Amino acid sequence: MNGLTFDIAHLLAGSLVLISFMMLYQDRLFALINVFALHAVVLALSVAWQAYIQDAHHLYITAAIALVFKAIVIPVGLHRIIQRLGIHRDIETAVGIGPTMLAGIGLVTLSMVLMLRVTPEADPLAREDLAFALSIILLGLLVMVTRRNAVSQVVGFMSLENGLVLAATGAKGMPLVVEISVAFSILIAFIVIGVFLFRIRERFDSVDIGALDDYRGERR
Amino acid sequence: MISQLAVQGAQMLVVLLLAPLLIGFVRKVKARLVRRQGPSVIQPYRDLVRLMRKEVVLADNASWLFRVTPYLIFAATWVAAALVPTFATGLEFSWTADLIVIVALLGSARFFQALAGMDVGTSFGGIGASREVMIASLAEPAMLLIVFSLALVAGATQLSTVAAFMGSPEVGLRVSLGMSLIALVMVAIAENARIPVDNPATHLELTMVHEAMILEYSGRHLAMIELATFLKLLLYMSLIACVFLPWGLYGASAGPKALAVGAAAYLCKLAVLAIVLAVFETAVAKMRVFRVPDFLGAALMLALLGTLLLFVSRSL
Amino acid sequence: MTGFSFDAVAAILFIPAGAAAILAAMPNYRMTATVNVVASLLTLLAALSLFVTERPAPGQYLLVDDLNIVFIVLNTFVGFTTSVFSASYIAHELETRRLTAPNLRFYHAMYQIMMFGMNLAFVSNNIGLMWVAVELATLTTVLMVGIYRTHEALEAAWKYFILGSVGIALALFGTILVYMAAQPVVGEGTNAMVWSVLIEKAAHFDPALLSVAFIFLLLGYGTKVGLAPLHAWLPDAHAEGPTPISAVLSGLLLNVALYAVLRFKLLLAASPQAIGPGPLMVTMGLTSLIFAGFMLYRRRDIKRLFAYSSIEHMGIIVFAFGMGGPLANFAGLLHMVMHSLTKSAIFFAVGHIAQVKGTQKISEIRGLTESHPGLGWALVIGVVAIAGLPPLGIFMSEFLVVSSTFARHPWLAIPLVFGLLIAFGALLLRLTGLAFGEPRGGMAPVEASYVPMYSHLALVFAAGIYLPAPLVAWFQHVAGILG
Amino acid sequence: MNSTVALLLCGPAAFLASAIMAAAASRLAAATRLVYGATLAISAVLLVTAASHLAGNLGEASATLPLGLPWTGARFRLDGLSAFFLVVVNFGGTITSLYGLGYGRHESQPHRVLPFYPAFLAGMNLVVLANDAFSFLLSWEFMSLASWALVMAHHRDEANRRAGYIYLVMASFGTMALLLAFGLLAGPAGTYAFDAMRTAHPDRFAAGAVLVLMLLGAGSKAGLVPLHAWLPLAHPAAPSHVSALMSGIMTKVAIYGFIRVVFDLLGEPAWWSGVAVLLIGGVTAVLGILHALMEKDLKRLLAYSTIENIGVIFASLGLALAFKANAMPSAAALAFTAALFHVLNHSFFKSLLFFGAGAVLSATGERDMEKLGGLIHRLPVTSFVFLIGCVSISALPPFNGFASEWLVFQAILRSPELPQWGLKVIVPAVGGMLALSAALAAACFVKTFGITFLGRARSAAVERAHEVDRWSLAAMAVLAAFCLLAGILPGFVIDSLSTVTLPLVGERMPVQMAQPWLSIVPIAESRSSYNGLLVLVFITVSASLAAFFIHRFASHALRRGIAWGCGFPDAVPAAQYTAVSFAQPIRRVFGGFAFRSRETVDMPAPGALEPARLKVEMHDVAWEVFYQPITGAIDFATERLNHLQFLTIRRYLTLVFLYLVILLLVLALWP
Repeated sequence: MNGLTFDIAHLLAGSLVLISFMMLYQDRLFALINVFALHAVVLALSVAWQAYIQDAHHLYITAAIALVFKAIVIPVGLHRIIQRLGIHRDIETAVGIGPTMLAGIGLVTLSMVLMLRVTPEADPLAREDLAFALSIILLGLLVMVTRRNAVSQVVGFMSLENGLVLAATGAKGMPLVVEISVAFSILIAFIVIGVFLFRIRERFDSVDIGALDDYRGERR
Repeated sequence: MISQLAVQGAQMLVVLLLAPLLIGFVRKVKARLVRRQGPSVIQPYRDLVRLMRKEVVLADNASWLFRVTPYLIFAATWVAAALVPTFATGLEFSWTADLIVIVALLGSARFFQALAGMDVGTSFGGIGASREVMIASLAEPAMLLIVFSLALVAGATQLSTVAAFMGSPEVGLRVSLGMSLIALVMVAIAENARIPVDNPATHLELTMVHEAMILEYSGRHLAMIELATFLKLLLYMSLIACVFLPWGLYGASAGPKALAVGAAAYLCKLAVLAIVLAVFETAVAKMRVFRVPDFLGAALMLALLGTLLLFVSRSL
Repeated sequence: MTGFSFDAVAAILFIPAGAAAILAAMPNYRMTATVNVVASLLTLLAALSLFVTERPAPGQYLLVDDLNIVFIVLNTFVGFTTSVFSASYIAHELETRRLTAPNLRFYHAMYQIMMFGMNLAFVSNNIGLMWVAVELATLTTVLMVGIYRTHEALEAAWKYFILGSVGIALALFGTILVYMAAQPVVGEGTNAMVWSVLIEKAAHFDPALLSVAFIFLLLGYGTKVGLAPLHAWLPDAHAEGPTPISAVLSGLLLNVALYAVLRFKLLLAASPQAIGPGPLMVTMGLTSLIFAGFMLYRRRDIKRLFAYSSIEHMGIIVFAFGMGGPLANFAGLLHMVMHSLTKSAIFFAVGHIAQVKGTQKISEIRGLTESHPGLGWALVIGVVAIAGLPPLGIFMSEFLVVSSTFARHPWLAIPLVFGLLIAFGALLLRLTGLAFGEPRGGMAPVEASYVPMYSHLALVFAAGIYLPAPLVAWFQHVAGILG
Repeated sequence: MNSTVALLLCGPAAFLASAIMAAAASRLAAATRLVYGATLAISAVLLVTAASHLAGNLGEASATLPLGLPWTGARFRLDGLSAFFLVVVNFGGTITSLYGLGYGRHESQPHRVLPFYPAFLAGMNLVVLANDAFSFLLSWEFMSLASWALVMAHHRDEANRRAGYIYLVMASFGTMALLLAFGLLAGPAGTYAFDAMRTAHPDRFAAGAVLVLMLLGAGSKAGLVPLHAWLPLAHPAAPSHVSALMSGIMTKVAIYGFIRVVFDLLGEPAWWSGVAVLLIGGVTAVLGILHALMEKDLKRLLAYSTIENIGVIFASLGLALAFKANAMPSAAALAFTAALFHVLNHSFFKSLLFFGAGAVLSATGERDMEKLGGLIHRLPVTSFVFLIGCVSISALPPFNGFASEWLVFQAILRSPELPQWGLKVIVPAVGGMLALSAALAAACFVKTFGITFLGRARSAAVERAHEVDRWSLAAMAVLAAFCLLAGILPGFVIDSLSTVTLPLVGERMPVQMAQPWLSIVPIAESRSSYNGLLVLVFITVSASLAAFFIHRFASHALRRGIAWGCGFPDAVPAAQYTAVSFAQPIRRVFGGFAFRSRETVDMPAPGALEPARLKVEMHDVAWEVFYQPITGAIDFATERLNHLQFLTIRRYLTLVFLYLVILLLVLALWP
């Protein structure tokens, strides 16, 4: 392959990681969602690019899904929810921004270290892609565990899933990619609906566990 | 064979007849030591006969066990006493029981005596029995340890063999034997309910041990028990005599002349031991019941030390 | 792939799928339970026919080998007995109005879909397909756990759902990594996901990629196996869902995930430079065993108690497979089968007990052997079996695991034995309270379906005394495959 | 498939069949008679078979069934050792079934006893026959399980439930220890057949580990201190005839397990192994009987005295080990024979005593000695046989307990020939311990019989008591007879034990039946000899002589009167000595170190009316030192870990996340 394609792919993947960091940095919900929308757009671009260089046309579908569903539908929906629940003012990080960023940097290094152990015979593009994907996934998890708010945890999960799609599309000729991305979109839809249905404000836990224990007899 | 049977029989009669005399002698000496005239030496015989003549007063709820016990005690003690070499070793039936068995026979006598003490259901019987078994629970192991050390020296628990060995010159002087002797004496004092462990003459209930157990006995039953206690004293004295003063002991098969010598020697030993006992008893005072464990514990430790020192002294 | 054999494989997939469709569309909800039972029975028969028919050659998507036949037969069998139990259980739930007719239709349809998913997971030769199947089964169970719509049920389902989704994601990433590792060697396309192809060429795969992949797969599927500390969804899901589902979860779904882990363990073992999967599995197994053992003590909810005991036993099984070697693998397989049978039997009993006593609180259930001898003694036998006492099957597997471990790595056997004893003490403590003493709680006679639980217990008992030679040969062969 | 073994294997099968039958028919009225009749017949047949094999010295026979562990099969083997223990087990089974025929009728819930009783017997038989690790452990644990069910028979009583729980947990602990031991013996290849283990000699470390594990495993079942805690709880909780089986027989099965592994499978022992077993045995004996002395519950007292006897047996087994390790086969044979002899004796008199306790229980409904007393008037026969049991267990001549203890002492007296100084010194010390425990045992059973049967009735229940049924009396009478027989004919037992000792320690005791007058001479007549028969004869003769003399010459007058109470007329029965007060002097002597006991008296001021009070506080040291810390630790751990049940989903996710990161880190640092 020529350098350019590689560089573009590299650039897009790298910018995804960057955007993940931006997510870590956001502590307002609206901002977070907007950043995520950006994340989704860049993902769509990178997928489309992969589709182009691998001329695997089914990947365009994935790109489209990413663009339409993740960059537009979900963010809008989440905006709605936030207004409904009236939590748009919340500052909802469980851990301070600084430590989170440090942790994020640590995670990225970790994933780099892991992936660079991979023997160079493997397709270099795949290698880089994997390194970035792994960092995105870990950062997504980090978002999930450092945020109190259900919505932002959904966002974290979605960014994690973006990392998966990135990895999947980066893997040349991997079957089922489209199906998987569809499946995941449905999964996320479920989660969002769940958040909406159960009026989950603070955490995923619909109420304080303690209240349940009496029923369960698990109270000590 | 016949002669040996005769010797055995003679031994049984001798111990039976000698036991009250021994007690009488001890009492006499004690009386003299405190400048009293004292009853005559044969007073114990008279007591026994009088007891025989008296009627038995039996507590209301005394059971059959209470009435059988005196005979059992007497029988067990008598058999035990008959198996200890007195004036001759190697008796016909000496192999029936070794030293351990003799100890155990006395143990069973005590077992039944304690039971009889509890049968009537008065608190005195209880006191006596519980104190008796407490004393026994220390005295018996001490006795067995003494047996151990003797057996480890002589390589046998068979009294005749032990006596023969102790008579032989190769024994020499051993620390552990001395310890065993002291322990044996202490055990003997405790077993026979002598001062300082118990006072055979007391009738103040709270100080009694042996007397409390037999408080309910009267008449012929009491006679049996008394005789048994006399026998027991004799037994221990002859035991000490035959193990630690094994001079003038001949095999049962030896001629009548030798036996006569043996008998004479035996009487002298008894007399000596009786006097020692009397002197000791007049010299010391009775101790509190709960000091007794210390006394016997000392005996136990001595016996154990004796056993352990054996290896040292042998290796010397 | 032609011939009857294909039909057998297809049957165990299509019968549940078709039944699900029928059940979903069925107007008469009273019939649904029966249809469910019939469908499960047919599936079981189809699975059994796998023994007699010759195997299809491994295709791109489907594979039948000695390893998964064991799982399939166990799966369909327990699926069938559970459907029988669920019929009587659900009838009672209808009386007590905890479930309604539409619920019922939904429930049975979901049941069949779940069976379909699990069977598919077993027969799939394609790691991507296997992933899809496992997730399908998981999501259906999520919906079933929440079926009561009570606050707690929804909360449990939600927890299950979220943790499960994360697990899904991790597993998928692992799968992708495996593909990436395979792709340079096998070439692009589906082939790089076909397990039977992968296992041949695994030696040439990139070890580093494989190692990372295995960690993600172990965590992803391990979440479903319920290994500590990934177990969090399991106790609540068991406690809040309908008891037949608890039985299926413990008895089957955990096995599905375990099966996936085993497949990838083989893959990893085939590549010498990659990290050994053994130590990881041993560690996770021991952690789960001891952790669950301690957690058992303070449980107040009877179903949650046995859920934790499932975690404990999954720990033992994973430990055994992690140890590897013919003896330990044999023990692991045996233990897995025995655990499925016993645990589902226990849940059958517990379901009826909870229904008749009207509570799941352990403290409110006493003296079952007095009030309901049938259920009480079933519970006693079940717990005695699960606690690893002879003459029941689990004793044999624990005997093999412990003794073989001690002979090879004594320092590993100590924590193992420790965990076993801890768990034993807890289970017995609870059993003593539940089964003995002054009866407490509802005394009404119960119309229970004793056949499923006692048939399971009978099997477990028989296995503890006598394993038929062909079965043993089969297991030894499979143990050999597992290396 | 040898025919004898086949017959012996039919026994357990028949037991299990009758267990199933019992489960089916347990609510019938006739079920009790049916079941106990069946077990009686079966175990009688087994007893005869095993006894003939033992007496006939028929060597070994083995069989393999296609059961159990697939590639090993269920192997069974009958040799001298297992034959002897089969005799013990099935004699116990026979006599207990006989007793049960009568006693079983008092059972309130027969359906909780009848099915498990035959299963229990089957388990014990199978343990003794098993010839591979799996069958052994399976039968072993099955035995525990069946006995657990029997302990839980009266499950409405909280104490029984607790006892059952502790029992099964300890049993499982023991099984785990045995499992580890067998794992070592089997080696990585997993050769679980005993024959294979016998040939493969483990290295020194492994052998030591196996010995320790056996002490833990078999010891916890047999009741070695400090693993005894379950025993005094569980044995009394079961119905009395089952208590007799558990205490008299099951502990012996545990000893069988120990002998089988340590003497048979393990090969040549190291001398220090003897030391370990000796010391544990001695300590167990002393502590067990001290506990028994402090006890006032009749059945618990008996259970504790079981611990003492187990200690004696283990001590003499340790002696045998020491001699065997030093290639002194004749001495080893002496010690080993003594141990086995005591096994037999203890099974006799402990069953007898538990039967007696059961009789008392069914007659008065009381187990608490403080509420009994004076039963000798109410239960004449029971009290007589119980007395015989007490005399035998107190090791008094001419009964059987003394014979075996005498042999133990004779074995101890051969210690000077041992080369190691440690042993030279320790053996006599342990001998002292055994002597002490024997004396204490005598004291303990004076108390037992005196408080329970003698004196005056302490409760109304005693007044209403009546002699128990014929079956029970018959069973007890037979046992009493055997206690005496084994006491006066020890030579016979010793000779029939030769087939057991010869293969295990490589030597046998000299033939005894050839001795004149049936006396026993373990080493040489000049050294030591004992003749129970003659002792009995002498005592009888001299006692009857005395009686004859008295009745011939002394007065026959006899008057009944009230007992002397310091001038107080008829003191209330409560004024009698109680079990506790009887033990008080001994408690003062030994309680300090054995129980950390403390006495406090609060004496009211002179003239004050309230009574003076004596408070005694005692501690079960073993329990406090070994068990409470463990339970405390478990409680602490559960308390801490339990918080993990109540985390929020975010925290759970954090757990997953951290775990993932840690694993990835490990991988990153992987070489």
